[in-house]
Amino acid sequence: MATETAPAPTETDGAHDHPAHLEHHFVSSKQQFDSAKLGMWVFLITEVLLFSGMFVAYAVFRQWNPEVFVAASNTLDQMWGTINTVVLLTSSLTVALSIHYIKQDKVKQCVYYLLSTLGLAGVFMVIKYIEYTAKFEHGIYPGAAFDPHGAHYEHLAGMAAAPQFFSIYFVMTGIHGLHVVIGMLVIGAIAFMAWRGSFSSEWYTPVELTGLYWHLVDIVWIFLFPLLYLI
Amino acid sequence: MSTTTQDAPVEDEAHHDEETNYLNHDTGIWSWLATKDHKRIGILYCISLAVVFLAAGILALFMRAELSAPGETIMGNETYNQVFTMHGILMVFLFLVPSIPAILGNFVLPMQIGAKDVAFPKLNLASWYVYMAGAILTIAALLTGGVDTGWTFYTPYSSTTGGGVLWMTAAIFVAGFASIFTGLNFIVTVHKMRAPGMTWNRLPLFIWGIYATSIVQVLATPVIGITMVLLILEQTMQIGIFDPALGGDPVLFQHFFWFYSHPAVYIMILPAFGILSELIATFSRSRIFGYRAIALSSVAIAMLGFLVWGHHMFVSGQSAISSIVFSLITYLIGIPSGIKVFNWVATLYKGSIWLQTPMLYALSFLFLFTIGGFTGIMVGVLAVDVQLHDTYYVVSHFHYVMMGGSVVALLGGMHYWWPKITGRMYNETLGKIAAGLVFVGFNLTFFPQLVLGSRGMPRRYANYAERFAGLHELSTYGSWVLGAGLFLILGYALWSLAYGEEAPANPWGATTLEWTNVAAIPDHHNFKRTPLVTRGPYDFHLADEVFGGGDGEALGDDVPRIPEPAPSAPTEDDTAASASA
Amino acid sequence: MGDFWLPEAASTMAPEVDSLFNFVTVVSTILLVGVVAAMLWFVYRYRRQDPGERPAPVEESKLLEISWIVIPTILVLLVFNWGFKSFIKQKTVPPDAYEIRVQARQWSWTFEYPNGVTSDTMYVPANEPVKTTMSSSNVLHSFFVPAFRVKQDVLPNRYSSVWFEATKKGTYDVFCTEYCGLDHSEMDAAVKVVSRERFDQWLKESATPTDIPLPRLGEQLYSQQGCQGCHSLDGSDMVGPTWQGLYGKTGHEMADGSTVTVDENYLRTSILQSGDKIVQGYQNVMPSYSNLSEREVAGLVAFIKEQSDQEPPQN
Amino acid sequence: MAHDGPHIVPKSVLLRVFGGLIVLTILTVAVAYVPLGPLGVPVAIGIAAVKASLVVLFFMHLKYDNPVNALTFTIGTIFVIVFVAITLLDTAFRGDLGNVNQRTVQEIQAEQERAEQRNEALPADSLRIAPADYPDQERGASMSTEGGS
Ligand code: HEA
Ligand code: HEA
Ligand code: HEC
Ligand code: CUA
Ligand SMILES: [Cu+2]
Repeated sequence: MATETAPAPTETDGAHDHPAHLEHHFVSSKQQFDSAKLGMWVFLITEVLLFSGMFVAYAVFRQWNPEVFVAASNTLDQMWGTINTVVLLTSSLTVALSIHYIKQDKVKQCVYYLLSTLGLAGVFMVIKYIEYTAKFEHGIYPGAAFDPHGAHYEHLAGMAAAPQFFSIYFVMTGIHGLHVVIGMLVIGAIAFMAWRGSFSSEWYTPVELTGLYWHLVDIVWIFLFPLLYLI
Repeated sequence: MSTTTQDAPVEDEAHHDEETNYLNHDTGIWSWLATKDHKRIGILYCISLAVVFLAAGILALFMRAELSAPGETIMGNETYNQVFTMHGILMVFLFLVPSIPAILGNFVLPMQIGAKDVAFPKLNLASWYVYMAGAILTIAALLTGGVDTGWTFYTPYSSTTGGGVLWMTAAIFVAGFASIFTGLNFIVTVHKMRAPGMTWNRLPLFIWGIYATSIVQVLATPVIGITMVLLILEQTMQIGIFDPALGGDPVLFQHFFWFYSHPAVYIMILPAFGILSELIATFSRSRIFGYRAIALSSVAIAMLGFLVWGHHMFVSGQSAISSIVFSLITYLIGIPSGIKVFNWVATLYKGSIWLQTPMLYALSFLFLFTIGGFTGIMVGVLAVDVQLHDTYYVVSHFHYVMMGGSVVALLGGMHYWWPKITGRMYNETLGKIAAGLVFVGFNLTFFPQLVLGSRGMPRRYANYAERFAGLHELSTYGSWVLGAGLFLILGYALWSLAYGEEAPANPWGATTLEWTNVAAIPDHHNFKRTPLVTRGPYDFHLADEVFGGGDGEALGDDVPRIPEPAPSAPTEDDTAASASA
Repeated sequence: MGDFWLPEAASTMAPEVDSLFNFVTVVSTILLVGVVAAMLWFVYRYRRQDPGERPAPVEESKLLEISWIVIPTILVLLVFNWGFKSFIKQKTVPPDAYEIRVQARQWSWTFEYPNGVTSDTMYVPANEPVKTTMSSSNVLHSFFVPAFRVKQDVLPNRYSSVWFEATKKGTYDVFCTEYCGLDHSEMDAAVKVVSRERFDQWLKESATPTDIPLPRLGEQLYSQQGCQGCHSLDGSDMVGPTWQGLYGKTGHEMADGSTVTVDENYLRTSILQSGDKIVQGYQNVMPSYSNLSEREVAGLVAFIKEQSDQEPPQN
Repeated sequence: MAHDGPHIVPKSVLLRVFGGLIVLTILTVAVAYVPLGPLGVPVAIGIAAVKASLVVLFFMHLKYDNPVNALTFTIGTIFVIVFVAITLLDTAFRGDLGNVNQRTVQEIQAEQERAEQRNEALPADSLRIAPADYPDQERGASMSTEGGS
């Protein structure tokens, strides 16, 4: 195709200065940032589609066994669920704030908010741990090990689709929890890098991408919470 | 369009002298295993995929040998079941789904849009490693008892049978990520890395094909991932989503599986469409008829492809209303596919058609894919599919589209870009003979299967009734001819690597950037200067930098005017072609 | 043409499906020939004469492009409409159909008639709508009779059915077309279409009178329930162990290393809960026959006892 | 971005969005205690969708971002809906032509057991033990009564 070698404004061959973060195959920081961000969004929709399978399973079995799902859902602890929702929403806010600050070169605030996000994520996992153990104690396991006992749960034993509800519950929250843990590792690393001064308003792509990821984890929970705990 | 191929004088760029190219600028095994160069990653993929194709193809030959006569000929039921399962899995998940994007997409895409590399080179390399991890898990599955579920893994058979199924599902989960990485990379690359002047309407159609494919890869692959996770949990913890004995629903599994695997068939065919557009345009030197229709129909097929998965389930027990909806949308896909076929044929009209090996594959494709497509329409007809489902008619349908369509297009593409990839020509005569053998062998193998199928021969049968024997035997002979053709290709490809003639920069007189602006063997960074694009990809009448004439005349005299003829091209060339860049 | 492509047509649905099949084949062939002929003609007519040739670009024609969108659309809608109507007919069971229960298992079929007769061959009266009610005892199977143009997956834990009205007397193949493991390709049966009189007669003869001696009942069940597919009576080894000399064996080795004495109780559990004890050297593939009645099990046990001249040691 | 500096979402907007999210969370919990019948699920999902949109538009910056990113996300969401909706089209109408039973064998048998318990008072026929001994009533009859729509 046509091909001029002429003064393409994008020329990077030589002289002018090259920010350290700019990789050789990009022509500008803007191109690199936009690419990274689009890449992240594309990655996020693969995550959405990954969870979609679980939602389909949930929808199908709920449609077939509405009463069982309501009964089983009622054994989940709404209080913990609500608290966890608020915790995650707050962590979303803190991550958004950390990006807000890094864009203004306020590294300290950025680190501070990243660390609060990390803390909130930890709280979320602890609450999940409490909830899981409460279920395990009464024989509420995913799959074949399902064997409900104890006053609150006994009535589930006779319900045909109760194991399905809890299988879906554990798989959904389990995969979500896995995402939280991965998010914690990444946020920890990013906070460390920010503390070391790696980011500035010139270059904060990793912070922004981590933020996007964390918000997605939050969004998934926004749907899981009512579907599993409330209705 | 004025196009100057006038490069900066060679002396200026000492590090870019004639001898360095992407193959030799750095050597040693590690320079390959740690490469972030899209071209080298394409080659890594090419080697791995050729091995897989060879293995899966040899399994196919064994299968045909077993089926050459009724009763047990060379293997028992158990072996046969494992063989066809591995054949299907290897061919689909480990060969054809990655094939065109990972080999040719990787090699060609950045060059065609004028980029130095894909957007995320590290991710690109990671994709290959992830793919290899998937391959290793597949081997683990073989060592732990093999898999005999069919490539579709229908539950409850797959969730209760044990053996290597667990490993195999894990392998597919892992290999899926390789596919996602590639797709993600290409989407971003096409959006963000185009050279100045490379508008969406100037994208070569190969790019459009790959772009549409990438959308499908990104949207569909995660679903096979979660399906495999659920299947693994079903096997290990009996979570009861799919197994009816535990209160699950086996038909639900089929929804999950086909939500990925139907779009996956478009992952396999859309890049092939892209290759075909390149071949037809270049070898008939005419602008693609209905460029925009071909480009957009790829995207339309990609999207519609998500709405038809249930046509694999007409007799599975799904609701009739959904069967009807699925059937209707299935036909609609025939229409954008038809647009492509008709436009390609129209492109030949008043062209200048050069029957080189790649073009022979393109013409074979038109014939074979049309048969494959029409048989697809046939199995999409609700009442008729009741008769044809899970018979050899379906087997024949999908080989016509996958082998006759995608693989033939891949072969065409490999021949077309071979000079650019290796810097050497293949032997044109042998190429034509092999193309002929593949065409004849293919039809001899799979046409009888169409008849077998409509007469009621079920698929996945190690043994069959006497009355099917004649056609099966014919099909087996066909597979030998087909195999001979493919082994011939393997042979002369290796020969060409060592002894092939050196290729000129643009042996076909093509007009896309990888031919016009890149050295015979591409440089490590593809382009010496970022190209500025001023015309469409198939504007042969404007491509004076390739053919001479026009205002290209004014620009100097040391510019090649006419493409150097390929060594085996018609020889009455008038202009003395000068050495190319 | 139909004869070349399609098997014998022996049901009322068959001509309808066949004409649709033939229609699509003919239209496809015409379009295919058109496409390929145009292609070959252009390739010949516009072959390259000179390496430097550069043909002028061809103007695109809107009319042409629209026509090859509209014509295929009309064709596919036509075919859709036709196919969908036949499909509804194919799948809507007539209310007065004669019902046969079909049990599928790895890897055999059992057909059970309203009066309790079971058989491994399907007998149906000609010219009467027949409905099958099918279920599977383990994995997916699919019931396919090419000559009747019917097929339906057989699911575990859910009844599915097909119906057909056979028009020609004769014997036709039943295939299993959903992959179901090892002997999927061996999982066939015959369907015999006979006149109503012959059918009634057969039904009466095969009915199991309650006073039939137990061993004879067992013998019948041996073939009707598909045991003969896996167990021989002459000592040869098939998928399962032979029944010859089985009864009364001592020190019979199990896969887990334990040994048992083959008495009536052991045979009973082997039949009803076949997965409980696996015989050394065999796979756990035998389906559980927990749907058999007590009397039927007793019959089978008695029949197996007849195959041996030993007795288990008394203690 | 080096040029005009990145677009920054004001802190006040972030805080207001957060407030909105908390209010909606309380709302959705409250609504769960109102018996809405069949509307319960749509309402809960509706509220969740509003919350998700808030997060996507403001926290994730999509409102101010390159439209391509928004398009990407929209397409992803559409295909999730397609997946759920079309699968439900099968499962909701399973057995609509009567060639597949709407209920599982398990459900049918459970029903029969319940029916039998009701008939407990009647003397059992001691000779008939297994289901196969009831050729007409159990299988035949059940199949014709449970039939599809
Ligand atoms: C590359 C892979 C590929 C491609 C491109 C296709 C393309 C199509 N497929 Fe195929 N298909 C498979 C791979 C593929 N398929 C596989 C692997 C299976 C089996 C899986 C298994 O069970 O193991 C399968 C199975 C399969 C089935 C299920 C059969 C069954 O199991 O019973 C159906 C049913 O509708 C179907 C339909 C179609 C249709 C309508 C198209 C269309 O896209 C075709 C469109 C093309 C044309 C129609 C030709 C060109 C058009 C014209 C020349 C214009 C004129 C057209 C008209 C008038 C209509 N396919
Ligand atoms: C990409 C897809 C693909 C390809 C190319 C092929 C290729 C072939 N297939 Fe396959 N096939 C499938 C995908 C494919 N198949 C799938 C998905 C199934 C269903 C499985 C299931 O039911 O679960 C199937 C099933 C299937 C069956 C039905 C089995 C059954 O149902 O019982 C048969 C039977 O004849 C068959 C035969 C063949 C033959 C003879 C070839 C030949 O075309 C093969 C020819 C290839 C060679 C002989 C190897 C030569 C290779 C080299 C020399 C390497 C050189 C490298 C380069 C040239 C770069 N295949
Ligand atoms: C799919 C093949 C298959 C069918 C059909 C089958 N069996 Fe079996 N059978 C086996 C296999 C394999 C074994 C050995 C493994 C085991 O013990 O489960 C076995 C074991 C047995 C045993 C124990 C034998 C011993 O040596 O201890 C008995 C008794 C038996 N079957 C009875 C029957 C009866 C009665 C039927 C029919 C109503 C039947 N089987 C149908 C495969 C089959
Ligand atoms: Cu039963 Cu295949
Ligand atoms: Cu499909």
